[in-house]
Amino acid sequence: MSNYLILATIIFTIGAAGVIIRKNLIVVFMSLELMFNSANLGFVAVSNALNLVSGDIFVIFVMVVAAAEAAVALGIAIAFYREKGTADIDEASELKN
Amino acid sequence: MEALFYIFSFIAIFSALMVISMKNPLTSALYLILCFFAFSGFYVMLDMQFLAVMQILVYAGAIMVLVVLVIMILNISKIKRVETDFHQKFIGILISLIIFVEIIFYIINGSQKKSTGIFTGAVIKKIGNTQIIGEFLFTKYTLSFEIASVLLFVAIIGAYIFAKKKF
Amino acid sequence: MYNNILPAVYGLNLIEKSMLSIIPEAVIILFAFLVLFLTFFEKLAKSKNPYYLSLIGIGFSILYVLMLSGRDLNGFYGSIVFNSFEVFLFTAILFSGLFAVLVSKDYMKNSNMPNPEYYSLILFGISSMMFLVSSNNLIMIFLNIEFMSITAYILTGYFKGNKRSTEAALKYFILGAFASAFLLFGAVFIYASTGHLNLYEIHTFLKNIAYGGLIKSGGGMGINIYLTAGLLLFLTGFAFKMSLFPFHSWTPDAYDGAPTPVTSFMATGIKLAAFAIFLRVYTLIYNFNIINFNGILWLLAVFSMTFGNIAALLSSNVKRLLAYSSIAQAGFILIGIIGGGFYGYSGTLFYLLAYIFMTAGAFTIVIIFENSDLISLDINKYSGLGYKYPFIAASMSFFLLSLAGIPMTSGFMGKFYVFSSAVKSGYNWLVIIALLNSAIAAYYYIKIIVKMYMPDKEMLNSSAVNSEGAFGIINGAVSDGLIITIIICLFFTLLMGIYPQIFINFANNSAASLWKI
Amino acid sequence: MTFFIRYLLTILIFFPTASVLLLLLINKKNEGLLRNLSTFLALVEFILSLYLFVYFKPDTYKFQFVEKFNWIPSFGASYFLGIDGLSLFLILLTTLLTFISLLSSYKYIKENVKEFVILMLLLETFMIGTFAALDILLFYLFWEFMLIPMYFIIGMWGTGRRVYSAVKFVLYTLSGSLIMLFGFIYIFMMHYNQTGNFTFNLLRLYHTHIPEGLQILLFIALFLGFAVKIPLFPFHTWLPDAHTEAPTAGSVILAGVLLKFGVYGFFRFAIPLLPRASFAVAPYIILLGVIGILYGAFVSIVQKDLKRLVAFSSVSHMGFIILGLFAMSAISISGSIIQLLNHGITTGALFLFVGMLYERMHSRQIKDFGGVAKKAPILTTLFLISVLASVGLPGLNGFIGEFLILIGSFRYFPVYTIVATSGVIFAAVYLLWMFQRVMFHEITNPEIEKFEDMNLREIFTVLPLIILMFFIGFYPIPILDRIDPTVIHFLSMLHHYRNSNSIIKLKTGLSNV
Amino acid sequence: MDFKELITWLIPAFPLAGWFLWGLFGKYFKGISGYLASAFVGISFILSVILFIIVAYSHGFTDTLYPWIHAGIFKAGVTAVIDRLSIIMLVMVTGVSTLVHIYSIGYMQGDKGFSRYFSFLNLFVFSMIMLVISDNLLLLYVFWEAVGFCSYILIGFWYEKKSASDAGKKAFIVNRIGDFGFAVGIFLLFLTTKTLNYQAVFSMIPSIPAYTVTAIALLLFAGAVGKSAQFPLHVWLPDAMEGPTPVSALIHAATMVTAGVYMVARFHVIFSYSPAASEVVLIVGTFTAFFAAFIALTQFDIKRIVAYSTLSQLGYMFMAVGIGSYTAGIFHLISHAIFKGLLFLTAGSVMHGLSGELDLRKMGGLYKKMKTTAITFIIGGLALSGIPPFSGFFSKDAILADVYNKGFYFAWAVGEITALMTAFYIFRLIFLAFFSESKLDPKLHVHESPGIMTVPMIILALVALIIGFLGIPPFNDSIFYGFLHVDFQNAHIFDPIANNAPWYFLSLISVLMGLSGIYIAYILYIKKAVSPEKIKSMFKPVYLLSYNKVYIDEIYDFLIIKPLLAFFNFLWKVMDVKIIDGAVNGIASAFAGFSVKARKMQNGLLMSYILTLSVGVAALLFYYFVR
Repeated sequence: MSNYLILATIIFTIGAAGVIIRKNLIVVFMSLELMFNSANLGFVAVSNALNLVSGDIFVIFVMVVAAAEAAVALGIAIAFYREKGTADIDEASELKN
Repeated sequence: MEALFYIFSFIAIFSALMVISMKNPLTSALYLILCFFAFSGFYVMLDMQFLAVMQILVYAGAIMVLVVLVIMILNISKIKRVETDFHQKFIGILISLIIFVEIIFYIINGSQKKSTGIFTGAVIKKIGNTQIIGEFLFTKYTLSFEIASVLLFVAIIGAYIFAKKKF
Repeated sequence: MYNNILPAVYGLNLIEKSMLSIIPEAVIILFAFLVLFLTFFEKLAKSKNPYYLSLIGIGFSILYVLMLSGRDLNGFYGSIVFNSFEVFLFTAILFSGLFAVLVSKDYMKNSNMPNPEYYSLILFGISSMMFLVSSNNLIMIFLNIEFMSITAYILTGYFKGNKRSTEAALKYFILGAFASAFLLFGAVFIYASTGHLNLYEIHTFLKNIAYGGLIKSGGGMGINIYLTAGLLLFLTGFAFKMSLFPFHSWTPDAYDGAPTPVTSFMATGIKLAAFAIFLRVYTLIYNFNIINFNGILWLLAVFSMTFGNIAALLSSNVKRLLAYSSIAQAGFILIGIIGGGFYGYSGTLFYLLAYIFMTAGAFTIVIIFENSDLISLDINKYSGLGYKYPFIAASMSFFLLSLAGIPMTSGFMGKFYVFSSAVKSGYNWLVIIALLNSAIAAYYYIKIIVKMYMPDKEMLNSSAVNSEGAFGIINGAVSDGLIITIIICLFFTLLMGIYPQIFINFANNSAASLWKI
Repeated sequence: MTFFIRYLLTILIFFPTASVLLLLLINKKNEGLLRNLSTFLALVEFILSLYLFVYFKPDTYKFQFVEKFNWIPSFGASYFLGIDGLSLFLILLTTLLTFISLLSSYKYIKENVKEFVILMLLLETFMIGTFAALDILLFYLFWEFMLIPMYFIIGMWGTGRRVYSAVKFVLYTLSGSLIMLFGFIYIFMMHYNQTGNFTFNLLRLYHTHIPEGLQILLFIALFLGFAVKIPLFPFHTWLPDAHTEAPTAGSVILAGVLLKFGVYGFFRFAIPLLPRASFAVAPYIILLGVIGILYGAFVSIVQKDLKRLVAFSSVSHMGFIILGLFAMSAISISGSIIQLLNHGITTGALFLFVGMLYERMHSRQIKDFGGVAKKAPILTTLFLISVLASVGLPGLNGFIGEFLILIGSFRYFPVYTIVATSGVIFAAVYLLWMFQRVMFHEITNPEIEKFEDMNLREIFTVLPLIILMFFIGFYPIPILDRIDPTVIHFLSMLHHYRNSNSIIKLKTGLSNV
Repeated sequence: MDFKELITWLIPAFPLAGWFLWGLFGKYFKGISGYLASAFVGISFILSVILFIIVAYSHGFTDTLYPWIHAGIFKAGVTAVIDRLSIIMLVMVTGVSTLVHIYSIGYMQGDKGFSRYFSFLNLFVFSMIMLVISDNLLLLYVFWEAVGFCSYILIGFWYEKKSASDAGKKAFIVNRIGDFGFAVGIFLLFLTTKTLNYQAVFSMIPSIPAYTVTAIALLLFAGAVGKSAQFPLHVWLPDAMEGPTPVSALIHAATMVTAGVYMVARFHVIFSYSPAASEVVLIVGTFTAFFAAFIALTQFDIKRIVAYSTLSQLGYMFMAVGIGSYTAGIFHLISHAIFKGLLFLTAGSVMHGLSGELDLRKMGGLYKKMKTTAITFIIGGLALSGIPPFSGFFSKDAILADVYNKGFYFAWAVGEITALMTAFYIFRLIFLAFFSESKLDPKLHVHESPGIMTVPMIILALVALIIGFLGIPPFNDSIFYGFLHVDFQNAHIFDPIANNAPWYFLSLISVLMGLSGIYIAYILYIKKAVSPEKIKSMFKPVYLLSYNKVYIDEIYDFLIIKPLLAFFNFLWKVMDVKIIDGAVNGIASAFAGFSVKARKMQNGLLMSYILTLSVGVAALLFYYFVR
């Protein structure tokens, strides 16, 4: 099972790195999805190893949340694009100090 | 099984890396779908076929379609600036690596709880994983389920508000 | 065979108890839908109906909370609880929501957005917070945090066509989701080490380990390390919601960009809910680990206070200033949790309640000044307002003094409470640092008072204050809702400052129920 | 009547607050009424406070007019009031000075009269409350909130760099008192750990056992709070700014009452709560006090601004008081208490006169004056009396206090006392020099030709103070009689700590920490 | 309260009432206030005389008016001691005061501060009376300072004159320096005896270690040095002549400045138990006597010459009390009060006649124009020079004889030389002002003073003529000695009589000294046998030294005042503003700097926010390793 956890950690970190280094809003969002998915993998692996199912239930709710976030995120992306004409998150720098 | 795990792992890691390194978001999206497929492979290996299906349906199917759609609508592939901020990339990767090493340290040093549950592979196979999930979902986690539905509803309102041009 | 697993121990009248335990939330959600329903009828939607409907909903909810107070319920197989702790926090959250609704009417009208969706979102937000506070398992916690956050993202970006608002939503969303991912990943580890999702079960499990039942419960030493990883990552998510340094970075921008009523709502409700659920998780789980989490919290508290106060020193935008101050306040509140014990938790709750009233009051006054469109958020434009709007400026001063922790205000009593709890547990340096921080904080709160009452002569001439020359309240800028909010806040801030005993009793009851497992 | 006497302190504390509520009802534009009514109410308050004096039993050290009600049982805090010989006179001073400063500001305060009188009366509530509170939390509440009205008074009606001064005043004092709060909380928790009871009752906290090393640290904490207020030597820099820029009434209250709180705090809290530490650090604090005496005098000599000069002279005078208090002899403490009153009366009067000069000339620079005596003989005479009282001329009040302080301290700290005595010389130098430059000589500034003498209101403003100067100078027995039991009791609480070899104890105490 | 006690308190009560009346209601009294004030003091004088008679035929007593201060073990009351010493002083003080008051009516006629003047003059008389009769050191100290204050306010009476107000301030501050020592002396005395009451203190003195007594005595003497303007604190007295001349006569010649001598005599128990301290008193007295006479030799301001002569004569008195001849000291005090008061009043009369002219070089030949003044002045001058039968002869001679007899030959020699110088300078003054050819401004209308001024002068001159006879028969057999000696019985006699030189021998030397001084002056200024200019150029450095008052003021200014002022400025402008306040403001601006930095973290870029968050996560996870 720790194999799965290590794999999940790898994917999670890749996702985190994606969020940190990428500037395209959509790619950042996709990296976030990667992070959520790695957590899902962890849950499934753990509940499998412990012979439980509550982890699997958790995964389902994560999926729901991911879907909801996708909706909001893409809505924000569209609104943002409309105002700035780009999806570069560095453009979002009006609010500072 | 071992071999299968490593193959899927390789696919997952490779495609994840591609997601974050591809210049064109569309390519990234496609790699992400590939990654999701690898994940559903893991779920099958872990006796959760239902989740594997859900993974394909919800993620690869619904969410990624949405993403691709937005990419196409907005035509974001044309990126104004080239992302060549080496400095920031370096720090970002460094930090991620540190986090990675730290979590791995915890995983290697620690150990999980010993199995005490009753839902062994055999039990799950006997009852069927869909039924188990269903029963749990509608008994113990009813409230969560209801809240999830409200959450989705709110998200829809949100998407509608954001995407709407004007009030 | 698995049928036995669904425990029958939750009693015969499971459904009744379960339904009873969520009535306050359910009422709010119901009214949220009702408000949304108004969109179908243009006539109804355009008038003030959504506003009044929301108020009615909140009123009903408060009523139900009062009716249910004193009961000790848990429903839905232990995924939700309702006892004195919830009564306290529901009251606070509902007050926060009430203020958010009350102050929105004119603001929305002035910014041309009289939309029922807005009110329904606020109501959904309130319900999500209430659910979050009463959540008792990791799924519920995660789900409700996300629920609350998504509502907040939407509300933050509610200003259509306002670049700042959209940008704030964007930043808030990405950072929030990022933090949530950590929280979720932490949940994996907690799950892996304990095998439970229900907080009480985790608590019992850890207690058994802590008191030697190692083998029986199926654990090993290694699970502590897993648990540590899980709790640390879990803390990240909470710290983000509580806007502790270094997870604070969304706070100033989101507070700044969001519509001010929403900012007020975020600063009060979300913070309150986050602290409350953290308090519950902390008492149940964190205390039983090999890591001394108080050390981490100590650092977080010190950094938050110091950063928040220092960053606020030179801020000239009132909303940002209050945002920075809210970071600092989070640090102060955390001291109560660090102090710990019955006394400390009661202090934390007391402070939270006090914090709600003073922050909501301060933001309400910012809204009033914003509504009178002569004045922007720049504090230099506040010059001389003390002479023009004596009552409002005096109230603002009072709230700011309360935030600064000057006696006769709730802020002082709250600070005193949490600080003494920390001294009680021996965290002397923490208290000294916090006290010095209070002194720094006094500077920027007083800065606003200076602007309002002691303007430079030139500043006074250049600002629009003299143009009217009249004293009193601008027509249209102040409505009954705002005034009611201010009066409620003033009343409670003063009362908690000079006769806090009733509130202390309330908080004591509430804190006591944290141990009722 | 018995009811009235029984709850006299509460009545005194909240009468000004009630007055504020009354004044709130009056239209802002009706300035005359606001002024007259507020002054009248302050006068009533003063007369009420005289009942304290009348019904005060001079032959007991016990707290009198005690009132006690539960306030916050969870913290063991109660609404616990009571006065002894020290607080009695400080309360009388407060009510008198508030009345006088309201009377003095008829002409000085031209705008926002309503706010001004309300803040003054509010301030009075808090000042009296602070002096009467025997519960530490209650005390702290009053103590800290007192800053706020004062802050507004300086900031809104001040001159020059008023905002800077006001903010400096608040931040300086606040920083000190917050550290002090820590000390209080610590003692409170210590008492809890020893007895299992939460209490803020000062009389019970006196019995808290605190190890010596800790006492010194706690003393430092309390010291910071009180020393800033006094202000002792290196913590004084807020004072010249605040005094200088404040309106006359503000300066009078600031110098007359607010500075007293530091000494009061030492007397009531720091020393009895932490007796060992007090004896151990007394030489160092006295050193600071003596430095303050000379330093304040030296710096006053070269001041060019009248108010700043008087402000620095406060630093000097407060040094004497600290010397007397920490010498811990019955004579010197009595002297300190008398001197507390004297400083309030004298410096208050000096500020009033400086205010009158400022009202007429719109300048506080000494060089702008000269030859005022020719135009304003009454002002000159009364001002001279105040100056001489401040110099410590025998026959006026200042002498009694200074002399008792010095003669009492000489026994324990002869060298410091001798150095402090030399401060008397410098007091004469700066005050008389200032007086000469302002009042005497030929008139050089044509503005002075238009100088008006004091009018009847102004005379009545300062007359009570002048009378008191003579009264205390010639017949201080009524005051000394009433403070004597208090002082004796104060020392009897401490006497078995005196002989500990303080310096060695200090070193070991600090090394144990 | 029986009759004598009532009288005792009535004596100060009248002047006190006068002070209130003229001070508060002077406007309404106008010119009458002068007469009333004189009457009040006159009543005091009469009462004093009555009291004198009572005391002379019975014994002294003490009476407490009311308890004044008590704190801890410290107690002091408003208590009067009436014994022979104080009653003699009382009579002298009230008597001279009455005359000066009367004189002042004429002198101050038309001054717009007329009532104010009398008010303060009455206050002074009150304070002086209280000083004399007070029975404890605290009360003494109070009125010790109070007379100082009166001196301050009366010197600066014409406050428009900068020099006048400067002089007043100087007087006050220099006195304070002396009083500083006096106060410390009181502290030390209280520390050792636990009381300040005279009798209680005196009874304990023998049991106190000698060095402590010496310290106390020296500290108390410091006060006397200030008040009686002895070297080195003498600088204020010459400047004090800026005040109205009657004030100089009363305060700076007759009464206040002698308080130092009175104090030493009053505390004879303390001083007599400390030979060392008494020695210091003698040395200071002797030096000042010589030093002041030396300065007076070359001055041209008549009032200053008289003032320096006062210093010099006070020096004699201190010589007397320094060797334990308290009666001789007091006797000289009394006679000096008379003739020096007379000299000042006449000098004032000259000024009055010459419209304020004081410079000797602009006078001359006044004898013809102001006969009364001139004659009385000469009487005063003769008394000062110690020419029999004027009072100065008896009193000064008593002192010098005692000095000689107790074996202080050097001091005696200096005293004799000083006597010569005294006679010289006072007759230099007389010759230059009254006899040599007139150098007056012809436009000046010189006139004799009105009767109200001359009558007191004449009375004083008569008294100066006769009072000396109290001093016969010489030495310890005299009437005065017999009367006063009772009070000094407790004195510890430490200098046995070394010689018993016959009185006529010593008197002869003194008279010769005085006569030769007059003769030299006669030669120089009337005969003009030797030109003063020539002598001047012969002893140029010495002349300059004398003319410039030995540069004491300049030395003080350069060595003390200037450096101190610079230091004070440094304290304020550097220490206070830059260092202490600078530190405070520095902390504030440091925080402002932090604030700028902190807000830079919030740079608006999402990327950096995420980075902060991740760093936070990494740090949190790292905590486990460093735990």
